[in-house]
Amino acid sequence: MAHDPHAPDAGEAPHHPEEHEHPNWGTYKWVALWLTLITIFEVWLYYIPSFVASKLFIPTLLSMSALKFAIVVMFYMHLKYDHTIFRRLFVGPLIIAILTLVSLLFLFGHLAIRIAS
Amino acid sequence: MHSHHRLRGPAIATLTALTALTLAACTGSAYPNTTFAPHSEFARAIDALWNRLLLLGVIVFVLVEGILLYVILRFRRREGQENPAHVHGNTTLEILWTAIPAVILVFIAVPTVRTIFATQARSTPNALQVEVTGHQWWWEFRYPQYGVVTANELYLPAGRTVNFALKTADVIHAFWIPRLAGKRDLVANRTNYIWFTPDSVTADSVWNGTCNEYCGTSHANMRFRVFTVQPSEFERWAAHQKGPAVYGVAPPAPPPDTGKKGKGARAAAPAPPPAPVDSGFAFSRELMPRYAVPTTPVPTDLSFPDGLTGDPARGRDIYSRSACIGCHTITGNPMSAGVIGPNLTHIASRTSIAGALYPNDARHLALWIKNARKMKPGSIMNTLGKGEYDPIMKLTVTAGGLDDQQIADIVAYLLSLK
Amino acid sequence: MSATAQPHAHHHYTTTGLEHRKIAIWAFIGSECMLFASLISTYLIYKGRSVVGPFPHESWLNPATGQTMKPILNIPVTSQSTFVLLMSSLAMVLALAAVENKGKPVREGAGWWERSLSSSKLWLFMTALLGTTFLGYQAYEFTSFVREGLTIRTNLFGSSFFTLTGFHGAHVTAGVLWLLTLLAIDFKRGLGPKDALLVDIAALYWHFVDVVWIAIFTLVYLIR
Amino acid sequence: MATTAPPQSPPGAYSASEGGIWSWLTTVDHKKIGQLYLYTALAFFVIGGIEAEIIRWQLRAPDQHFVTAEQFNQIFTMHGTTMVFLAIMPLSAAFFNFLIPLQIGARDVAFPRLNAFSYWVYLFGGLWITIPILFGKAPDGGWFGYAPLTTRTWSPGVNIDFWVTGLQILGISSLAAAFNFITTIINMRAPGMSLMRMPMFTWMSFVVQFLLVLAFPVITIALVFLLFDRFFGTNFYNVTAGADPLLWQHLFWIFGHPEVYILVLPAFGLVSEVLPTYSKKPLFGYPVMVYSGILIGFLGFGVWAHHMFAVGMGPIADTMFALTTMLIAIPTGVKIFNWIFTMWGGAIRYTTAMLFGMALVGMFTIGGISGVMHSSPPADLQQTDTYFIVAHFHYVLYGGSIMGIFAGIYHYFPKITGRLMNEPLGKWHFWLNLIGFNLTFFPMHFSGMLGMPRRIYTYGAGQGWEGFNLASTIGALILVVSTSIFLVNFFVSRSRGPVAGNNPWDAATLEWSIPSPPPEYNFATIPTVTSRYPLWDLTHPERTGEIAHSGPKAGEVPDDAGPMHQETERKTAKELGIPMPFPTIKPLIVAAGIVIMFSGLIFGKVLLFGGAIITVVFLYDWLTSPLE
Ligand code: HEA
Ligand code: HEA
Ligand code: CUA
Ligand SMILES: [Cu+2]
Repeated sequence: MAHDPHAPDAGEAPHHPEEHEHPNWGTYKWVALWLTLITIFEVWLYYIPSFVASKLFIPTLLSMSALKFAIVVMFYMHLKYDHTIFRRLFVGPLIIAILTLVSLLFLFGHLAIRIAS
Repeated sequence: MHSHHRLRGPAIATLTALTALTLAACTGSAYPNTTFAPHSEFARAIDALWNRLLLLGVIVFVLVEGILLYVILRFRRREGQENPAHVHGNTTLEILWTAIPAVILVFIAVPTVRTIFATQARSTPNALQVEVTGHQWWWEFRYPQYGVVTANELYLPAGRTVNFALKTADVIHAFWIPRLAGKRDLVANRTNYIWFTPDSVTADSVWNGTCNEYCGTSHANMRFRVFTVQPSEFERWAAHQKGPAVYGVAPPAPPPDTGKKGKGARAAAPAPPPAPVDSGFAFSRELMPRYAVPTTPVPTDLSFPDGLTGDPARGRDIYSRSACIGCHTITGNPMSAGVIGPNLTHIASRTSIAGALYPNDARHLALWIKNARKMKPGSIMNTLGKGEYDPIMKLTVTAGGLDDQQIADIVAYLLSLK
Repeated sequence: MSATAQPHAHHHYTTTGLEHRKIAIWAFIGSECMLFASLISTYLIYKGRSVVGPFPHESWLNPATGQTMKPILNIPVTSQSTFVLLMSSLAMVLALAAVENKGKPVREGAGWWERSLSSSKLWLFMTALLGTTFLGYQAYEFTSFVREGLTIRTNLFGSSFFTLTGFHGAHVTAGVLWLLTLLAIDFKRGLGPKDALLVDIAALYWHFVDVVWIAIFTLVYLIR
Repeated sequence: MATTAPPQSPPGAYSASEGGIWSWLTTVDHKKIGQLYLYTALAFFVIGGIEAEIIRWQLRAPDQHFVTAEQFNQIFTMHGTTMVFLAIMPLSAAFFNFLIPLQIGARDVAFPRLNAFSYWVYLFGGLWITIPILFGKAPDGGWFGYAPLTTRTWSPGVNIDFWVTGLQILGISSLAAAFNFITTIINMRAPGMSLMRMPMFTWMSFVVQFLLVLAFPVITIALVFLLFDRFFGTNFYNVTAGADPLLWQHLFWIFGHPEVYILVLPAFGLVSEVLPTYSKKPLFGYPVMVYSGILIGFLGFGVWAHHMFAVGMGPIADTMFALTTMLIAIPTGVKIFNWIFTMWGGAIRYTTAMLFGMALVGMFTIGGISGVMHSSPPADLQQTDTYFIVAHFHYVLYGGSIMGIFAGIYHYFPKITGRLMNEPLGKWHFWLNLIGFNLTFFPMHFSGMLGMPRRIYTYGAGQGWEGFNLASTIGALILVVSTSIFLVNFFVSRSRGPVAGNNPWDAATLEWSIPSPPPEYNFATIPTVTSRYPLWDLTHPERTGEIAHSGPKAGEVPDDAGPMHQETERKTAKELGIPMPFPTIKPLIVAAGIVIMFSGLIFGKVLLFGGAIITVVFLYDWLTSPLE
């Protein structure tokens, strides 16, 4: 990386971008392994009819998907190591996107709130 | 300070004008479609909410504009004044003007939420059911409890709750009778509901209704009429509308059953009874207030010879052989079972045609049949008059077209359908 | 973005000390979140609303033949393509690491694997290759769906499925082209630490496309 | 013209003669691009205004036939589309371009060529969507194009095709610009210019860029669906295939509501520059102004369905969206009060810019109050799709955005052109504008609540709407007069106004510390900022005494920076050794290629592929050629 000696924004806590080296093969291989294992586990669950029918199926799959998502973003995209500004640029929109998606599903009746009537 | 007067003049004038207008708006007379003179519990609930909104809105308005004007006038720069106070903020004040609006909003939110749930609750089970179907650009009304199908004119018994089921045949429309209720959209693949109870005192009243969601070329021309009548009158009206067309002569030569089964065909299976004499109840045209009489001018490039009279029997024949039957139903005329256009079974009992755009009389009917697309831009009904230019097909109607005499005959037939 | 552009960009003073283009790519990725959220929402909203088959997870009646047909999604095949795309991300980080460490001596006595880790060309190529493989899987999937009677016009499922996965596929395609450009530059003049930004932004884009697929795989393929 | 100063040219004024038209076509200078935006957007504002006048002339009385139904529907659709996408957004963009780099002490934007590209895409896209009206084929689905009316089944003509493709093209422009400004603001601030020292216009623009970046992808997708439906036979809005027409509405308004804040926040920013300057006081409650802007932007993503209270979402959704909508009144109110208290105790100069700024505060409040009236769903059932709504949104759009933009134009005209606008004419413009505006739009509150639907090309007599419509039409005619005065003032002052000097208004921010118009490099020496009002630190230290001052830390300062100062000398970039980006025609060609590509959807595959090839080839060429 092109290391720039200048400190960041005056209003923010001093933090040196790219100070941390990016991780290397030692980390990456574990990340890849985990991603593979989770994916295999997900697909395996898909083939267990009783589990698919259970209430746990969707939450389990969603959380595993989210986990994979987070792993890639943190390690492969280095968000864990990079400048906070990148984290804000990504996480802010991501939150709005997820909230929008969830509200839309509510509005179209795929997730239902029932109020005793 | 001369500037005071410069600014105060218009402000006072505006306020005076405002007050005058507000007062005028509250009486329904000059403003037949006003939302400020509600005539159902639903419209009243909204009006109550509105009054609260208006009151709080005016308070905020007066407060904000008052301080603003004061500041503008008071702190005008005076000669040599270079250094006003240099405040950068004031936490107490800022908390104050966060908190006060929040409190005002609570006073809006609470009745709002109450009204939402009250007005969207389920309607009473014995309500009058009306199915409304929006079409480009007219309204179809069905009364499933009475077996009545009609178009563009709605009869409601005063004092009885009516529950509308709203659907559309094509694009989105919105159903609105400003004096009686808020509006609701008609959306494909959904059924929306709206219900209210027209006040008993409204018997023998007429209300205007409109389509409020932009729905294409003639959105402006998608109006309708609502008659609130005595319950007994309503029953008579419904009983009559349910029956076949009054011009109930047996068809000249019953067609061989080709397998086309329309509603009309079934109704006509046994030869229709001779025309009943009682023409039921229909809202008297003499009682029609001015605002319920259409004023739409006819297109200048369209005319129909005055004094041409038609023969209903001949008209019936022509009608039954023409393109009309592809789109319209006349119960009692087995040939006429189309469902694309309005049901014409009792068209003569209506006061207006074409989405309450024109009065229902011989002249307007004739012009309409001659060139509906000039009468109502974009209309799905083809131009039928011989020699007429069809502005959508972009051609002049020739051979198959109807001549003026034929049109007059059809009009005579239609006007006999009381 | 190409290597010859702005050769001395990093001499510029910036407020945060970060590169413009890296900020821009993250802003772009944030924006893409909304893009894919809209696509995925639509897919989910229309799930189960199609009036005719084929359906993703339910068997359906073929009106032409009167036969009952199997659900159309092919989980085993898609699991493989998912794995391929995940591995491409691994290759991508290795490519970036190779570029960043270009010029650093490889440890004395390193094996072939360790030595291969310093080859940016190898890993750029691998990433592009895996990406292309993923696209191959997708082409296979699309054509077999069409054979089984599902096109983008068939029903709501077809429209929303092909548009969503098609948009993703288009992103992968753009990424592969981007990677190939980098590879070409690497061959032409070699990519070194000073070019790390170029590879970095391509990598961020690539991983994002991967991450979107992680969501799609679960939401579209696995969840019934 | 009443100007007395001899028409001498301020040094370095931009004129088309300098380098000729070619220099405009190839420019990558943010200030020139800003002016291109300004002139183009003003032209579109006049076009949108003429359309508005046609609407008003048709509706002056019942049962009129000045235009046909088909023409009217095209005209109101294009009026809304033009005003929103081709007038106000680009007027804001003109200010983003011209001001942001100057306000943060930068020499250009982060990606100058991308900036030029954004402008050309906007220009070509704007022409693309506007020209069909000359052939009677303009879009006619309303500015929010509700499906299924806009699908092929119900709109078989090419009208909607132009709309779908046109908006898609304009989206590219807005998105490209937004990434550019986000990067510029984050990364190109002068040393010491921390986020909480940025001028309020830059802050509000910053928020707007995020709204753009998050809102536009959603309409992009909604439009992609519509485009696929219309051209490739997909089913997204095909009701016979089971589609839900509300999908379009939700996607559109998820974009559409943030869009209205995209339209108004830049004006809020401009007014936040204007009010302190002419009150000779710092902005009241700067941090709160920042946070409220951010909050408005964030909440703006959670209220969209308040445009859909009549579609039958059910009581729970109605309640949720009502409450979120009402919440927005709070941060907006904070802004209003902070503006008022900025003036409180000040020494107010009634310049034209100030008058417009004060008018924004007063008029926007009216629109905001009617907005809160809509936010109550049952009440909205009587209001929605009537002229009451038309009144609301013109009070916020005209009374908010346009008033603010006029304030901005009068305020920044000297910086842009080096000359002052004529004040007496400005006052005429202002007063006629204020009167005409209220006369046009206030009566719409009444016609709406008295039952008049919107988007009707005609209405019957005797409905009680005649007087209000006539008043509106008269008001609209007054607006023509007042706008014409403005245009005359604007164009005459450009060449003949009195020379302005660096800082004619005694303002506080960096853009006023350099010559007017600024030299191509903006700052010969990048200033080091030590407080929120760097120029007042020099000229009126007493005004900034109370706020925190601090210099940048060691190592934060680039080599070419110096202490806060004013620049009067005007050298060329070459003399100063400042590298400037090369002018280039490529962004223009790529933009043209994109529009040609889209035109292929309507006019044939040759254009589609031709355009694609042009785009790719010149994009490659652009990316591989050095910037400076
Ligand atoms: C600049 C653009 C802009 C802005 C800023 C706003 C601001 C607001 N809008 Fe508006 N709106 C539009 C542009 C805008 N709107 C447009 C174009 C449409 C119509 C689209 C179409 O259909 O074509 C529309 C339509 C629209 C609707 C849909 C109506 C309908 O179609 O039925 C609603 C409903 O809730 C609404 C609400 C609001 C609210 C609550 C605000 C709030 O943000 C306002 C907040 C401000 C204030 C309230 C004033 C200041 C505050 C105080 C002084 C504090 C004290 C005040 C109180 C406690 C009340 N707007
Ligand atoms: C964003 C900003 C904006 C602005 C500034 C305006 C400005 C105006 N609008 Fe606009 N309007 C909208 C946005 C805007 N509008 C939108 C979004 C809609 C909804 C569309 C829809 O429903 O789809 C709408 C709809 C709308 C309607 C409702 C149409 C309908 O529902 O049928 C009406 C009706 O009166 C109207 C009127 C006006 C008028 C009179 C002005 C005036 O203020 C215009 C004043 C401007 C001028 C007068 C400039 C012209 C100058 C000249 C003509 C000078 C001539 C000189 C030379 C040529 C040298 N508008
Ligand atoms: Cu139907 Cu408008
Ligand atoms: Cu809104």
